[in-house]
Amino acid sequence: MEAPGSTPGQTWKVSVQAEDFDIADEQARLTAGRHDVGAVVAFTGLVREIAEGRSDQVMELEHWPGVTERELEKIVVEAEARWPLSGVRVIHRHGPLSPGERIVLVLAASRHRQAAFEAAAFMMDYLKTRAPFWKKEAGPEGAQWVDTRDSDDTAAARWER
Amino acid sequence: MEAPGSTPGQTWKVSVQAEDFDIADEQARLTAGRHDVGAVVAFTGLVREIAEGRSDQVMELEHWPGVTERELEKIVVEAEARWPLSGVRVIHRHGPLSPGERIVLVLAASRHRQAAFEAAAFMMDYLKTRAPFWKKEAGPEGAQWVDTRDSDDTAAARWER
Amino acid sequence: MQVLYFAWMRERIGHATEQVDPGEAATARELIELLKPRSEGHALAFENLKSVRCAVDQEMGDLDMPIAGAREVAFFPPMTGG
Amino acid sequence: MQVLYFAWMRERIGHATEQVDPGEAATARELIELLKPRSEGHALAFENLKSVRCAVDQEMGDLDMPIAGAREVAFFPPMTGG
Repeated sequence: MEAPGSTPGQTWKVSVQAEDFDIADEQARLTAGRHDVGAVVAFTGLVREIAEGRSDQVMELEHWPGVTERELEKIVVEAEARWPLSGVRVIHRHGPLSPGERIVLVLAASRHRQAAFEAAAFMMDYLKTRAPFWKKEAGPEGAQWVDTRDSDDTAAARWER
Repeated sequence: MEAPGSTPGQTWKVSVQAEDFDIADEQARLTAGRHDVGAVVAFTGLVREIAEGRSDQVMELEHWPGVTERELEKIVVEAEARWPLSGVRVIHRHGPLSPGERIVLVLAASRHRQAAFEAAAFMMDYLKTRAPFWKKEAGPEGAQWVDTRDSDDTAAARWER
Repeated sequence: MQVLYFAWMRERIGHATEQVDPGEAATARELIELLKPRSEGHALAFENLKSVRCAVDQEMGDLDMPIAGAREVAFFPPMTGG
Repeated sequence: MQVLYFAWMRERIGHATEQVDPGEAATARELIELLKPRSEGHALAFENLKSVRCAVDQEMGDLDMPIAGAREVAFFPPMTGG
């Protein structure tokens, strides 16, 4: 199967980057000059500290350069096929991140709110189980790889058809 | 029944204002200094033009001062009772608004994404049918009040229990 | 008793508030029967009760809500915020 | 054939890539049987196959995916992004 996300012109919808992002800027870019967008849903994922007061922990995000972007683009293309979207944006950060920092942004814009809500939830659910990222939490006592949550598989499975 | 939202200290969660808002500022305020928030869902509602190219239309939003705020606070309290939320924010604008302008912001922050997604969708669905706002669209040929959408009642009904 | 109107109900009736003696009216629906004959605008505003919502002392309810002792009853079309 | 490892599989095995002759191995699962005896790290990495995902020529699949003619097979734990 050819990656549908690799269509020229698609790439700007997906970014994998070390830098932080500004949700207001991203949202403004998605709706700029448009008067047919009624709803934008923005999901932001943040690094949580593992236990209370353990903000000395650092999260290290490993990914598979090139493949990660393509998998994210596939998710975007799938969302656009399922819902009438006027705009989509996915940004995922990599590298070391501290508690409270932003990890991921998923934006879905549509005429009506239900499509925007569903598409954003769908992209997050798929991203969790399909985009090649692996989290490692490092603190003073050592580092460990984060386990998958079964609930993530369940969440992704509800979109299967 | 006493309005549960009128608890002192609650009021800052809800604003009804003529001014625009900044989604990044609002989100930053909600998560400032916290390391237990893993997910923030931000819903932004925008004014759509009625028909393509009809951006000369202006939307006028009438509301019931005092009661609107209290109804929005009730919705916030209800959301907080249903989901484990670390923060909630609702801003609804009134007055004249042009196509492309922001009307409403609903923010829900939680440890995990499902609670944030559900709470934000719930608040929007309830707000649509329970907060005393009325939209009037005015263009060169005159003004007319916006009709309710049946789908809004259906959307609100799915949360009844 | 103070009666409030919003949106197109206010426009049809021509004013936002009026002072009304509810007489024997026990519910919002019975109050409407008293209000309708007041003017053509009132009759038009209350033409289709499926499109009329109400609040008694700022508490949302349906048209069969009791109004006994209420200081304020508000009538308005279905809400269209968001 | 190039074999890639990520996250704790890479750490257990001690390197991110290695050159492997797949021999008769027709699927990723059969390839794993060839890889396991290479070192203690390999054996440990492939200890529990429920926790092993794979991609053949950068296409995600399950362990029974055919690897005939593939230039690259990647092994990694379940993803934990987002």
